[in-house]
Amino acid sequence: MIAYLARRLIQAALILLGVSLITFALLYLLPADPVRQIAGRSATPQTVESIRQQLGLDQPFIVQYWRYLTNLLSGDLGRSYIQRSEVSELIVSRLPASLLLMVGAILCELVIGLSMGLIAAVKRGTATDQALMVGSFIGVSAPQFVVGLLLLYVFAVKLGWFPIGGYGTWRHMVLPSLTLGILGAGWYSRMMRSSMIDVLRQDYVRTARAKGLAQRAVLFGHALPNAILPVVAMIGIDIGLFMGGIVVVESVFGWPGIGQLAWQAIQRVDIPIIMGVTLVSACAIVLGNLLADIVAPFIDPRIKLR
Amino acid sequence: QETLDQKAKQGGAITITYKDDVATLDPAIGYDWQNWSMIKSLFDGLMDYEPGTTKLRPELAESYEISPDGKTFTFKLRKGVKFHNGREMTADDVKYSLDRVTNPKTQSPGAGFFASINGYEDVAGGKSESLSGVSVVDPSTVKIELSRPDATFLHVMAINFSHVVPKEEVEKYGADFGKHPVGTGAYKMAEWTLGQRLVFERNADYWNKGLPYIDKITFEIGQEPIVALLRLQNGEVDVPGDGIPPAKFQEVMADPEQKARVVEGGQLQTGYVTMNTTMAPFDNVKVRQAVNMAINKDRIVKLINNRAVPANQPLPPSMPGYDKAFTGYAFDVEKAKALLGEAGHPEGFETELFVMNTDPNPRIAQAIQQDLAAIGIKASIQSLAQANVIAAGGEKDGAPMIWSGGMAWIADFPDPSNFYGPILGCGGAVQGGWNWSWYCNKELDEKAAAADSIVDPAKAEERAKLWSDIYAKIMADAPWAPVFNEQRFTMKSPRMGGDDKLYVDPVHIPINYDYVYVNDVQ
Amino acid sequence: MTSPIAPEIPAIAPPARPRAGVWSRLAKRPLALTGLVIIAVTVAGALLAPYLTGYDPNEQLFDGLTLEGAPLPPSATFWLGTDLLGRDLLTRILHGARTSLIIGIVANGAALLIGTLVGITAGYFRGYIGAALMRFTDLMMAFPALLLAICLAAVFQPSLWIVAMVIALVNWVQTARIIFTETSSLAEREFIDAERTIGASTGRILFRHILPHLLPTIIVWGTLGISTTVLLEATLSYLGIGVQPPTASWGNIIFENQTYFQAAPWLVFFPGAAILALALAFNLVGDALRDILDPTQRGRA
Amino acid sequence: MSDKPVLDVAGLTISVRGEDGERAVVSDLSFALGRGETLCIAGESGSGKSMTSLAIMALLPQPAARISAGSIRLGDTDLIDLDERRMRRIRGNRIAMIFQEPMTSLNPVLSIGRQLIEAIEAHTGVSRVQSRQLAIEALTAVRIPEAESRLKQYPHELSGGMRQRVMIAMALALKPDVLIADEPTTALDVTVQGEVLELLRDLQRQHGTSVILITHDMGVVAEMADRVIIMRNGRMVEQGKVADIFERPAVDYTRELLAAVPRMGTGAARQGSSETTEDAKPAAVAVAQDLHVRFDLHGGFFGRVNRRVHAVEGVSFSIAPNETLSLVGESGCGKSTTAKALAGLVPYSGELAIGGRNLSGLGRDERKAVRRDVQMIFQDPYASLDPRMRVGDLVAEPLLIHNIGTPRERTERVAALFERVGLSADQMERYPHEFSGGQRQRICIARALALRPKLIIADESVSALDVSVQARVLQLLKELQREFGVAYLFISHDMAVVENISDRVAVMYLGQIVEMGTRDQIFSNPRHPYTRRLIEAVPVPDPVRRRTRFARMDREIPSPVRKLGDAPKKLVLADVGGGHLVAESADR
Ligand SMILES: Nc1ncnc2c1ncn2[C@@H]1O[C@H](COP(=O)(O)OP(=O)(O)OP(=O)(O)O)[C@@H](O)[C@H]1O
Ligand SMILES: Nc1ncnc2c1ncn2[C@@H]1O[C@H](COP(=O)(O)OP(=O)(O)OP(=O)(O)O)[C@@H](O)[C@H]1O
Ligand SMILES: [Mg+2]
Ligand SMILES: [Mg+2]
Repeated sequence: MIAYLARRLIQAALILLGVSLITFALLYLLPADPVRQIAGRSATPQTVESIRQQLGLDQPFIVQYWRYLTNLLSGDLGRSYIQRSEVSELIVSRLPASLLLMVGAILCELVIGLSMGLIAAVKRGTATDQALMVGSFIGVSAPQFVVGLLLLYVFAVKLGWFPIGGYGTWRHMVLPSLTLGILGAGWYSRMMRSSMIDVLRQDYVRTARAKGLAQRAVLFGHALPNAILPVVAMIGIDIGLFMGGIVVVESVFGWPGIGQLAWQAIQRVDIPIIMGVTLVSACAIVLGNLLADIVAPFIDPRIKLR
Repeated sequence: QETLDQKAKQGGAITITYKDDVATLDPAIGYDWQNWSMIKSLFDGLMDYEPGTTKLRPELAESYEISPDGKTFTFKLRKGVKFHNGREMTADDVKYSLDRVTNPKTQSPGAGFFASINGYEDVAGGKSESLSGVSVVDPSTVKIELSRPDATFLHVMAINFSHVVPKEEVEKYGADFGKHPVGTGAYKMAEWTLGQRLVFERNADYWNKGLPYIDKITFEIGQEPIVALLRLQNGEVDVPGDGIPPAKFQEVMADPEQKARVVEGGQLQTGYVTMNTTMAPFDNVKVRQAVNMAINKDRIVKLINNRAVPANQPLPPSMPGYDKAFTGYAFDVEKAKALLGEAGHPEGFETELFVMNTDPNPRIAQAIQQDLAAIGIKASIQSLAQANVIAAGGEKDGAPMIWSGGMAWIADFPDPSNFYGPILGCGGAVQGGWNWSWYCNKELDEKAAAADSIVDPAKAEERAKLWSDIYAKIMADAPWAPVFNEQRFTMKSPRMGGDDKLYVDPVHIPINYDYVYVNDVQ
Repeated sequence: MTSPIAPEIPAIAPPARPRAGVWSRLAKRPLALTGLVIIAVTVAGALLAPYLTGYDPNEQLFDGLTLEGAPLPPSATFWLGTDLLGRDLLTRILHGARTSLIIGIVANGAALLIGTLVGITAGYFRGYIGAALMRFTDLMMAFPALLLAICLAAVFQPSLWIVAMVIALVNWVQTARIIFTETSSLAEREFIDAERTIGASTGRILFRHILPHLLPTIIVWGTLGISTTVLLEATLSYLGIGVQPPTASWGNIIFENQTYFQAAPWLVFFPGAAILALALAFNLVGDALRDILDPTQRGRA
Repeated sequence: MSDKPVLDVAGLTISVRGEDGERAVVSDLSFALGRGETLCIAGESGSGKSMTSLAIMALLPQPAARISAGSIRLGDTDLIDLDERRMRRIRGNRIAMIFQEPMTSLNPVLSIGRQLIEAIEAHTGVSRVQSRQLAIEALTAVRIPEAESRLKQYPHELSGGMRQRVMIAMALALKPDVLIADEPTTALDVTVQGEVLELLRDLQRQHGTSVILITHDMGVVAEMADRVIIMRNGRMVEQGKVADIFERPAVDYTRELLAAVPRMGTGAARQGSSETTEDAKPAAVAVAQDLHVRFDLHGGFFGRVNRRVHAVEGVSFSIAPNETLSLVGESGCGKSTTAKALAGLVPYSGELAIGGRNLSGLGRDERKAVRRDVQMIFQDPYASLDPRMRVGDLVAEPLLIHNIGTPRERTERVAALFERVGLSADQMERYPHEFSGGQRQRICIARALALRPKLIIADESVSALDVSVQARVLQLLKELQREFGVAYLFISHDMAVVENISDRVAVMYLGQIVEMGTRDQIFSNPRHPYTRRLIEAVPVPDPVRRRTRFARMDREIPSPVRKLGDAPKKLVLADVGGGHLVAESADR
């Protein structure tokens, strides 16, 4: 186990190194000149050059990258070109919110998606099944901005059950998590349905019923743990997909997460922030996948870590 | 001293929302419309404008004198002005602040504004740490010597970059001063939770007694404008900082109760299309003129729900030097076609129109595209993120046409010269510069310099006339096609009080925090 | 060795029972038929768009807006209403179908293809090839798609095909991972061993025996991918890579107008419904196809 | 025995819905089961035995199958009318069932403790601690050693025999009135089978449980049954006391069935060719010399190899053309692994040669050519056929791969092969799941024959078949050998079958051969104690010679998993005359 972890962590580090190199190179090739943006409209060429030197942007690519890496090891992600704050500070201040949202969204996805998939599988071929599957497609196809605003309008403005955006209590979390969750639930319900249909055909499900277990115990105690395995692998993948959705949802709900930071940075080509957010999200993705792999043997004892 | 609003009440707290993060609050660095007026409330400069107007008045300076040659400015400082840390502000602070903003290490985007001060070249070139032209006469007197007469210099002393900062705090926080701003302003920073909220607190020691009225201003960050409006309607927000979202504009204006709370005003802004004068076929003035005639400005204004007025010259109407009599190029498709024919393009040509990707800019670009198509110009649209458009504009053959919306040009200060230098003068027509039409007319550069050397306030009329002429000449060469001047619409909650002009203050966006108040205290 | 065809066993004429075609079996299922009809209508709409309505998709009609500049709701003149520039929405949706079909089918299909190839290879070859492919997949997964898109946009002249390529490049990763997991368990099945003992080549095992078993997964991912890629295309064209205004696509009609969904709901609803219908149609056909191609599911309707 | 039957089935008809409408798979079946009685249901594959038991449990596959007529009464309750909730209380509690496949009937992701305890909790009001205690008792009752610590184990950590015992423990924990056991021992080797049967008997004695035992093994029937029902095509063809059925079968089908039962000592009829090979010694088809197969197990701190499965340890044998060598031995002793090494499916060390060509170091094309000469029929016919291919295509595939004939010729040849193995050519269009177990096995055989190989490896290929089909398949194999001179490596745990078909027999134990010789040498003169035990454990299909107790293993099967560097001691085989090799073992 420890050896496995050590090996996977080394691999993860290599992957992160690869991501950082590629990202850095791509950003290096990008036509927008950060120095010009910093220097402003009225700067003289002299000022521009002096700023370029201060930031080390006159150095060759390898030197710049090497400097970035060495700084990175001491936890220094550089300073935002636009906001002028430490990138690490910006990320640290926003990361908890995003992680929280991610947890909330994953919970929503799992609860909604899995139960939809489960019901559809059990009622396979019926109208309920078809309705649920159409539902899952609506979830996947509906633009998140619209879903978010609709939820906000109905549940926060009209009904007043939840606050209109913001961050702080669990009540703030419900609607954004739900908005993200509806999309993911579409995917999970389809996966769950097909894996559940497969499991329900298995002999051990029949055995469980032969013991006289209640339907609930059969479904949740016996079928679910078997059907859930592909779903766990999916959670690892999910984290990557989140970065897309989180931008919209965070801005609709005023959620102070990393998605908004990333989006603003992309719009303004704020390279240090883009680099930082990329690395952090790559970390999350790599760790998410690692976690999925580590959890798998606990769900299915036949799986060995190798 | 200030004449206070009799109806104003002291106290209360308001909430303002923004979508984007607030960048640094360091006055030497902050340079977007969002932190611009926040910095103005935290810091003060030697000069300022009367609230809601573009009229200059002294602020930290009690009075000033301009030498007859217009090259020496002597400011007498107000006494008893204290920084938020309790220390009294002196002339040394003023010099320090100017030295700092021009020092390349500060990486200020505003350093170029101070280019007329003696010794600027040395500081900018790293040869000196101190501007030789700025001298402390006594603790309350500062003398500034210029290398050339500069009529805009008093405006420069009013822009944020010249605001006064305390040396000890700057050194204490270093590069993080922008996160821990300490100034002499009406408000001081109470809390800054990154990505979530900023809280300003009334500066009880403010030198301008009786101001500000409001005790606490909370800026909530990261809020979609539509949601901000919903919250305003719900009574949770007092002013949506990003304004009324286009999607909701008509709904709001259709409701008399809400409409009553919307304040409309002019803005020092012009939306225009640049044409790259170094790129064929836009190197032909007839083509540029044809484009000017082809654009149906009325329709574009209608597209954005009449939130603007059609423009025919670079300067906005509220700017000194705006020529009311100037008619520009009237919308005339036939004439435009004829001009194209004369220029050797009877069948038109293909080109590209760059535009920033946020609503309504791509829509406006499409309207322009259709208008151009009517005279045979097939412009394909490149709708990109702001930074990419700016980058394309800064390359000599990067962008044949750019629609300026969303990126530029809100004036830094209300002076006609501000619309010339970097965006129409030769100095801006360099790689990475902001003169996207690459228009460089040496003769006009000289005229502009001449106009700016008319320092005498009494000759302001004359100077404005000179500028009008310059812009008329520019329009003859037509590097731009001015399209409209945006109007500002600020919405406020019912409890907000104060003169309407405070809500459309030309230099404070969205509102002038120092003078507004709330009605519902005691 | 004796002659290739063993003479000891007398040749027997095999029964001449024709296999029921997939198409005719699809046509027997009402749901699948509905799906096929929707797809056919969409394709026809896309191809015949110029002849179906009297409008030009990019023409900003003078009477397409109110005096205040508001778009018009559906009416007899504009069946699905007009957009914010006063263009006929129906015409734009019909023309937009071209873009969206290319993205939803070609780009999504390419992503599916790459993902399947990578996943199946990595899952079957456990050694260095498999490990290297999976690590590469992990790398791609950890790499932000949007950034890649922006950089590609900077390098290439943005066009529909670039978007399609970018979408394929970023979307194959998830498929690859799922297919990898399934393939590695399939590779352990006994019938694969049985194929090896008869000397089946690796290619044959992968594509004739393992691939058909992955079909349900591929169908799930492929059909769900349609809506996500069509919407992703809108995000990309927003960032300047891909179709640029005024070219319509279902995704960017929604994207441009989503803030107006209360003021002008038709601008979001109709293109949204189009995406949904297309995705659902493919799903219906896919589901039916899966049942038809899976012999153990015979007899279910 | 009380007069009133515990379970009374009357006029039971079960129909399934298929593409071509509804058809009855069980028609008008009636029987009664007395208290403490053992009723055996025997009959050919697909005759509706499993369907009947599932109907009693109300677990018929949904929505395809349903009961269309008849009644099932448990005491006074008619089970057919019960709703799902009331039925649930009966399942497991009053009627319990052991399913046909022990390998797949336990939930792989739940510990066996959890699976046992939950069954107890579902029906008794006792606390968790008590249920746990009951579960331990149940495990002890089925003689699983160290029951308490086993609760934490997962199914895959147990051997097949143990898993079946867990299933039985689960069924018996609640002391049901009726126990239905559907082929409980088919998948087990003889020694374990003996133990399981013994256990059923024990428990029946203690609790007076009535048992319905479904089996195709007439030996088991003779050993266990009080009464027997013979089924065919969904109908009961005969019913009676076990002695009557065996001695005076009334219908032809029963007689056929009994005649088909392979009996020990009847193999003598088969002679001839094998004897001549002794002196003629033509070039061997396959030779194994000191074959080793080891699987590395990773573990410990750094994921290094720290243990090895010594699956095959120095096995040597050779198979002559036209000869059948049988490999016997208990589960896990390395039979399949030896076969797989020969088929090129696992890496090995040592020497393997097919048709004089050494298997190691072959190029791509040569390897393909060798593949032509060796074909394998797998243990599980269903698992070894790609379920998504038509069987016709599956059988044609080897021809296609080796580029033999035109498509038309191939189809013709496949059709011919189908005829040859007793299937009809129009079944070529069907899919594997549309066949019964026996038919599937014949498809596998047809596939193996398509290339006319020199050697066919048959791994437990007849174990899952009912006796009549089994007999037909064995007959087919023999005919093919006579016609084409194929050699067989025949792997089986059924000693009667082995005796029937082999020329020579090798007995494996823990990866090594402990005894090898001609069939007569092994069966009439078994020298090694392990061989003797294997032979003794075979149930005799004659109720008169029923044994009261089986010899029970005194200890668990030793594990082939060993620490690195701790290779097992190599056994030395000594010739005791006429090529009869026996390991010199001190410990047995
Ligand atoms: N799910 C199903 N759908 C349709 N037909 C089925 C299904 N399950 C079984 N059958 C059919 O029902 C008949 C009886 O099957 P059953 O399983 O009872 O046979 P069996 O006597 O137990 O045979 P075996 O000895 O092979 O287990 C067979 O013809 C089989 O093809
Ligand atoms: N891939 C593998 N990895 C590790 N161990 C294995 C592997 N395959 C087989 N073994 C082990 O090798 C030993 C021999 O297995 P094998 O399948 O040859 O037994 P068998 O004699 O065929 O038994 P059965 O009668 O149950 O089929 C067993 O202990 C088994 O657990
Ligand atoms: Mg059965
Ligand atoms: Mg085996």
